[in-house]
Amino acid sequence: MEKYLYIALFAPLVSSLFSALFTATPKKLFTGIVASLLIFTSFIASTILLVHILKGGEPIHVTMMTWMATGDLYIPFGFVVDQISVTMMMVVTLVSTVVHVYSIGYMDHDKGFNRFFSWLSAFVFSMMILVMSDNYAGLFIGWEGVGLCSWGLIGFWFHKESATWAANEAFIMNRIADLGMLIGLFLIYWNTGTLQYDGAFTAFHELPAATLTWIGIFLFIGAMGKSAQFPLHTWLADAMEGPTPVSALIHAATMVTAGVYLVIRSHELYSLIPHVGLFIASLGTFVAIFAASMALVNRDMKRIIAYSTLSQLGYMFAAAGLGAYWVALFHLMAHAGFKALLFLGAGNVMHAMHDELDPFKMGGLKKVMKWTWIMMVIGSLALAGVIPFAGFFSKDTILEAAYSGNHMVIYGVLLFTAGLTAFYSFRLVALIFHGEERYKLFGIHPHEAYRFMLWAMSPLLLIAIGAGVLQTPFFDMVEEALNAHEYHIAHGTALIMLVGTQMFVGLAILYAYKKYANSRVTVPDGTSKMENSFMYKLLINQYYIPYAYEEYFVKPYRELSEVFWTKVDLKIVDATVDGIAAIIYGTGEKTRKMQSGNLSTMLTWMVAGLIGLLLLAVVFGLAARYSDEILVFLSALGV
Amino acid sequence: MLAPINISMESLNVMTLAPMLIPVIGALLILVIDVFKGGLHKSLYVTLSLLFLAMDFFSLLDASGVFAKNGTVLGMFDVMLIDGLALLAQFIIVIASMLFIPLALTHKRFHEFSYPEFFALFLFMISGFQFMVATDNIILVFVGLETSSLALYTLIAMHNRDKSFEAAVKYFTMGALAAGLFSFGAMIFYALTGSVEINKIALVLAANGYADIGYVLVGIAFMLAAFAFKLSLIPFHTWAPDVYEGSSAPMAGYMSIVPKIAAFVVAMRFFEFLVHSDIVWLKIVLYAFVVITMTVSNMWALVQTDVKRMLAYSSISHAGFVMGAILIGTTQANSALFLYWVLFAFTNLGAFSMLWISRQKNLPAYQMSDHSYDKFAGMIKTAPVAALIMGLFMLSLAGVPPFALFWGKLYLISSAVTSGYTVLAFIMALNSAIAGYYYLKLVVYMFMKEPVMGNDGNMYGANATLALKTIIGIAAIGTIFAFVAINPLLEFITAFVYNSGY
Amino acid sequence: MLDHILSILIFFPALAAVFGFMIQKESMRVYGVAVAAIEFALSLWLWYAFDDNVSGMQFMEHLPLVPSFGINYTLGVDGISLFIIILSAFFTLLGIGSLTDTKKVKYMIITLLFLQMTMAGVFAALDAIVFYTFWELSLVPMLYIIGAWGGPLRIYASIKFFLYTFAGSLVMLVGMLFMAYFYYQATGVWSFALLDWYRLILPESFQLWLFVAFFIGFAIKVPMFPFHTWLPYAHGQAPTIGSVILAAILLKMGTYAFVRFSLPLFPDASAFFMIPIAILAVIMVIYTAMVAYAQKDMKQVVAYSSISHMGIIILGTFALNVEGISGSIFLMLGHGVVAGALFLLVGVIYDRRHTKMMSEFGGLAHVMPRYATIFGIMMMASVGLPLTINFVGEFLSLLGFYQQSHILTLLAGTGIIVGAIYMLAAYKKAFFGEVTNEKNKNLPDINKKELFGLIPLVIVAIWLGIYPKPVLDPINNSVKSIVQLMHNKSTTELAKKRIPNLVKPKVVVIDKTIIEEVH
Amino acid sequence: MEIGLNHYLVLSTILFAIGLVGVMRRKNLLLLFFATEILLNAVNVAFAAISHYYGDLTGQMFAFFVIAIAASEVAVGLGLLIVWYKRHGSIDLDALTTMKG
Repeated sequence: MEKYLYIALFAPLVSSLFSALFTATPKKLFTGIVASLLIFTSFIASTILLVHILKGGEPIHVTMMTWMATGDLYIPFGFVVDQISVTMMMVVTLVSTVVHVYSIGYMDHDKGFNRFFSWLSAFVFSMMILVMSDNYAGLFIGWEGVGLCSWGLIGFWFHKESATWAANEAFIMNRIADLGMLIGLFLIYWNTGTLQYDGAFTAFHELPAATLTWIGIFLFIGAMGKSAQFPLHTWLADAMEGPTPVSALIHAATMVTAGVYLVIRSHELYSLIPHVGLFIASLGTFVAIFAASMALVNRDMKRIIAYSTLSQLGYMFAAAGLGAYWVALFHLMAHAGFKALLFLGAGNVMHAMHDELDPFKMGGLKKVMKWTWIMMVIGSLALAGVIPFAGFFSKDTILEAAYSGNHMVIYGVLLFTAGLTAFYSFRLVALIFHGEERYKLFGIHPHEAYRFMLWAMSPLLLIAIGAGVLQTPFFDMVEEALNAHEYHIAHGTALIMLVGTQMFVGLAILYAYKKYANSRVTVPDGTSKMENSFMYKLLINQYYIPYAYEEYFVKPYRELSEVFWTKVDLKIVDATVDGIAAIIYGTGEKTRKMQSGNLSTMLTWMVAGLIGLLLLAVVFGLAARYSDEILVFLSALGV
Repeated sequence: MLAPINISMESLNVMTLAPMLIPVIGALLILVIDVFKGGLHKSLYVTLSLLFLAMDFFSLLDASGVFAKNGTVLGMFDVMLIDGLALLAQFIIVIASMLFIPLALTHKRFHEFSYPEFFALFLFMISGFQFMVATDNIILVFVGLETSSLALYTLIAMHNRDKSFEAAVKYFTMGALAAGLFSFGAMIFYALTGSVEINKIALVLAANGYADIGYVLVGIAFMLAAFAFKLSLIPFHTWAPDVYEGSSAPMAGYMSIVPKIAAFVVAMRFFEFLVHSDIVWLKIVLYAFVVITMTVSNMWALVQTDVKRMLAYSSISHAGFVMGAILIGTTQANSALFLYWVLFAFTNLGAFSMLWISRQKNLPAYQMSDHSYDKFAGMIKTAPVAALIMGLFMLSLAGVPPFALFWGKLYLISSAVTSGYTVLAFIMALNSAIAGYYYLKLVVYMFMKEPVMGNDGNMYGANATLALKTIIGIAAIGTIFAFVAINPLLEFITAFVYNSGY
Repeated sequence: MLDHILSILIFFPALAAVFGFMIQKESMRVYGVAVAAIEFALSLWLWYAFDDNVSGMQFMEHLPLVPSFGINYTLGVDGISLFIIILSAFFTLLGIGSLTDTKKVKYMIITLLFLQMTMAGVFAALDAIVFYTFWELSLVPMLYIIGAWGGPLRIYASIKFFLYTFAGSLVMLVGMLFMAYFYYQATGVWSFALLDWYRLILPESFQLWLFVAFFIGFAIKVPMFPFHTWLPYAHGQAPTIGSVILAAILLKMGTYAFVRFSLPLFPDASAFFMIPIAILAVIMVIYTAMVAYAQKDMKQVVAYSSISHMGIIILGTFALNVEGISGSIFLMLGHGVVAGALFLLVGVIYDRRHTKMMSEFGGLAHVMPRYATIFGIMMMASVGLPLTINFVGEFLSLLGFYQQSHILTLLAGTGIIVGAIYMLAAYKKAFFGEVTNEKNKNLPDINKKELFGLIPLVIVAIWLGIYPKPVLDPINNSVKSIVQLMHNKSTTELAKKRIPNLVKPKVVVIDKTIIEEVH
Repeated sequence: MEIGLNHYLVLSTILFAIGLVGVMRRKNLLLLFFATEILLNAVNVAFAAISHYYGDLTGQMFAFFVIAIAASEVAVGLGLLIVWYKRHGSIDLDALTTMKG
């Protein structure tokens, strides 16, 4: 089995390196094909491993080699395939296979075709390290690795100022969180003596609650950055500057869920500190509604989906925070499927619309892009949690978990958010595919995507439709590993909840259709009453948070840097050094006139020196002679 | 009828006088030769001088053999005193002189060297220095001092330029004042103790417990002023830069070494017992002299535009630095003084010789003075070997290891550290850093600037002859490979200093 | 030959440099590369022959120099110095090999070979005076390189570099003399031998003063805030090769000296000064990173980033535990490789455009993709991405210091953020966007000679990031013995507390006090 | 009034002081040399007196040497002075300032 582990892990690396060979050359179709095949290989290997685990096989644990070892610290490159990681591996490899194949079509005309596949496969490799590592340091490698690839892929079109800016923003924001994670690692090491999961988890039970709390908080700070939780969320929306497949793979399905994975992976820690868990759940809930609210009014197709991702991540954290780790993981899995589907669908639309992102400028695309429409609708249904699509099962269980844990506020907010989700999802669908063909005003001739791209999306479609059936086998698989248990709510209550939720969601969908799927929708020009309302402005400006960051962090930092350089470094620190030198030199320059060259002066200096010495001698001589008297005198003075 | 005086030759211990007599004889011989046949070439006189200096050297070797076996030797009615200090100082004097005299064999003609009197005076001067260091008797010190000084004034003046005369007059006048101060100081000590021999003065003073401390201090003040003049301690230094500038480069180099070591030895004899008798005043005054001299002269050296004048100030600074050894007064410090001076002799003579071989008869328009910094600009391009060697001497003077002077500094600072002069040690160290700037300035000019227009580099060797090159080669080798010689030198010096009771 | 391999390593390049004067100008480059290659091969041989399991000194050489004053020519390497020696030979080879056409190339190569002598000497010396000799001597070739081949302010920069470090090291020399004197007082014998000094236990009050004296010398060399201002000038004015060697090796002398001298000689003082020095280090990390962000000149960015990284090294060193010190030594290597490569990279563009102003560039990734790739890799190594060489060092350094102070580590850890900010900003300015400047439209991509210098560095940067074990193991062994020595020597409670005892039976001790501090 | 040692010493000191003032104030080179002679002769007076006081000949010997040295100093000094006069036609001190700084 180890063989498959290594194949699953290293096939993406090989793929990346292979594609990297051709980065400097023009587009080579075969790089895309080879890369896709290798990622597919990885997927197959993961599947074999999954089967092994499903059959009840022992988790596979290998230690490849030592990475760092000094003092008491020992960090190997160790990998583990257990129920949790194999789930993640499946998600990662499946979505990436789809995205790779899809990208062959999507990146068809791009100059950086080969480079794209190199980065993309490198990302998969990093992600595999992240999920497969058997220790926190290895996880951190993957953690930073996906950050790097995310940077490279967001800034893939590096000629665009906005793209590179967003890439840097994403990297730096993540770094802020990574510091928290790093501190968490240090705390773990100095308190448990190891960074291996199993060793650390065992030791956690011995640790005082305060320490555990700190560890939990710092690790979660790391998770907040990667999963774009408030207040580190701004980068995710900006990250939509990257190519759409990237958004699908990285900023929807895999990388952003790494934070959730971290919490799930550390469930032994978080289950010991429920108060931190509650905080996580609360923050997650807050982010769920916070992001959903921003999605309501946004006019950028990809950003809307990005906010919905953010919102769904909030759901996951809510679940994980409440101890429903398996639910979180399941939602993660389902979400990966339908959200990637949505993104790729959006990619099709963008392709068709020549990179137009404003759904108000589209409309009526249903006719030209039938398949895309179907997929987007199913994806949206799944997202909205309509029975029997994937989202229903996962999201509903989250609600159940909140309800059964008596966290009524969380439950209520999440429920409300589900309605918002349904609304904005179908607002998008309605704007894009229904109503007038507003795109004609802009002279665009849309066309359906390549057939193979649509085929490539089909596995995701399947997940979006049928992931629900996986719930029970999944539960069985992770039951032991995640300490999972079903949530039992009285049958009647459950039924009321189910129906109520569905009704609520259904109403939201209908409202969205009513409002946006008609011919009166026009391209907003900033004059309508709604656009000038306070709430709209607040939401469209993302609560002014990016603005605040720019004003209160970025600008002061830049100005302070400037001050440090021009004022402190040059004017104080360096000037002090030069000043000392200048004083020495200046003294020489000023006093050199002493050497006037006039013999009389020179002789006078000599005599003056002599007289000075004599004076000193007299003073000292007298002092020595009358030392007793002086002492008496001084003591009389009280010295 | 006076009783016949019976003195056995053995009790005279003529051996003690031999090293001084040899140069005197040589000088007389040169004069006699000139009487019989004038107009002989300078090479003859150079060789003769070298020969006599070599004989002088061997007689010193002989004397040091005796010293190593029997300890301190007195001779000539106990006037002559051959101890370790005397021998070490004479070694330095003679070796430095031997390195100096071939520098007369320049390519260009400088007329002082065509006079045999120059060489005669030179030899007289050497014997004067030797008398100074090899006696305990203040009268003889005074005589030696004046003999050498008067000869030196004349030698400077013989360079026969306006500036040399000016320098000679200045030096002479101030020297006369210093002589007055010295004799007055000697008079006070004679009045206090009835003796003119340093060890007796010390004994008498110690016996009456420094009863007249006030007068002693006045006496010391006069003596100190006289020595400070000779050692060019601030504010008695004013002659030094002018005289160095006015005299020829090798003469300046010579002056920075030989008269000073002689003065140092006398100062050591004179002040050591005072320092050790806990005269706080002296310690404070010496401390002030040391610190002020090395710091202030460093500052002045920074602002010079002429290399020779810069080296003059740097020599003042070095003298101040070494004066620290007298202040500290331990065996290690006194040994460090000699070690430092030996190494300084090589390096400084080398540096001045480098100036000497680049000496022009007529100054081109872009040059303000004989050895302005501009002259050396871009030297690495036009005369790389010369530039490297000059740079080497500069680095050595700055105290960059492993070149010669570093070891001197190391040992001297160490002696300060060992005897508790912590602050002094740091001041010494920091002064070395300040000094680094002006030595570096020359290196910068040589290595990092472009040559001035019209400078084709020929002048750097304009004055070079085989003899000059040899001397520079010896100095350079001595400077680079000093680290090999440090151990034997140190053992030798320490043994001599220790056995002389210092 | 192995008995004298260190001497050969030191003096072979010097001798070759002297012979180099005889060689005709056009052939000099080949000669230089050959000599440097032999030197590098020798250093690799040294590694090959090095016994990883020995924690003490190996290949010791001993020759009395001034025995009456206790100065001996004593050499030896352990895990700490071994790799820096190899790195110096490596960089000399790369530097000469990738040397661009410059005036007086012959003198440049001779100077570089002399420099290699001094570098090998510093790291191999086990006698304080020999160490000091090479330490000072290394200033001279660098002075010449900056002063003769540098930019418009080169003379100011070179003199500042020389005098500043010279002044600092003279203070250090006084400290050394004190140390020797204390040894003399204790044993009656003069000795400057480091291994002798290691055996000397000084009272705390002496340690404090001596520590300060040594500190001034080392801190200026490192350079630590606020003694750092010579470095931007030196880097800004130096030619590429000068900056490369300066950043890669010469700065490491300071940090190496901390490990070699300050820690084992003054364990109590090290523990005492740990927090103040760590504060300085944190200031270095954050403050210089911010200053780097404000720079307009690409090379100045790298120069200030060096200072920032040196802060982490200092922090690791003063963690006083095995993890931190090993990490700081590894980071010395890592930073050497990365900073050296970055300076080489800046040199590449400078050769093409004769400017280093970032505003002149933009969109270089379009015209010079290979260059952009290598720059990108090195930039990522510089910001400490895992699986690159810098991460290992930074991680261990910070990890080590975390045991001593949480809050300071947290602050120093912001280095990974601010480091990313200035690096990414600089990269964005220079490489991303459209090519706006007409002059940049036809720049040739990186050429073979430049690749010769850069590819090995890329390989090393990644290889040691993935598999640091062959280097980390010997370092670890030697560091362990130093930490144990420090623990045994320490006399104060504070030092005993801060310096771990490695001999105690290995059990996971949960230190309650750590948790208290977190609150 | 009996003339004692102290009187001689005071005389000597006064003479010496006069010499010092002369050294500082004189601008004529020749007169400057006279001032230095006064210095030395002031010392001679004291040496002779002390020598007599102690009944020891050393002091007088010293005085003789001082006289001899003073004589040779004058010889050298006048030599220099004559050359200078020949070259510049003046023996004013203030003209001797080509080197300074």
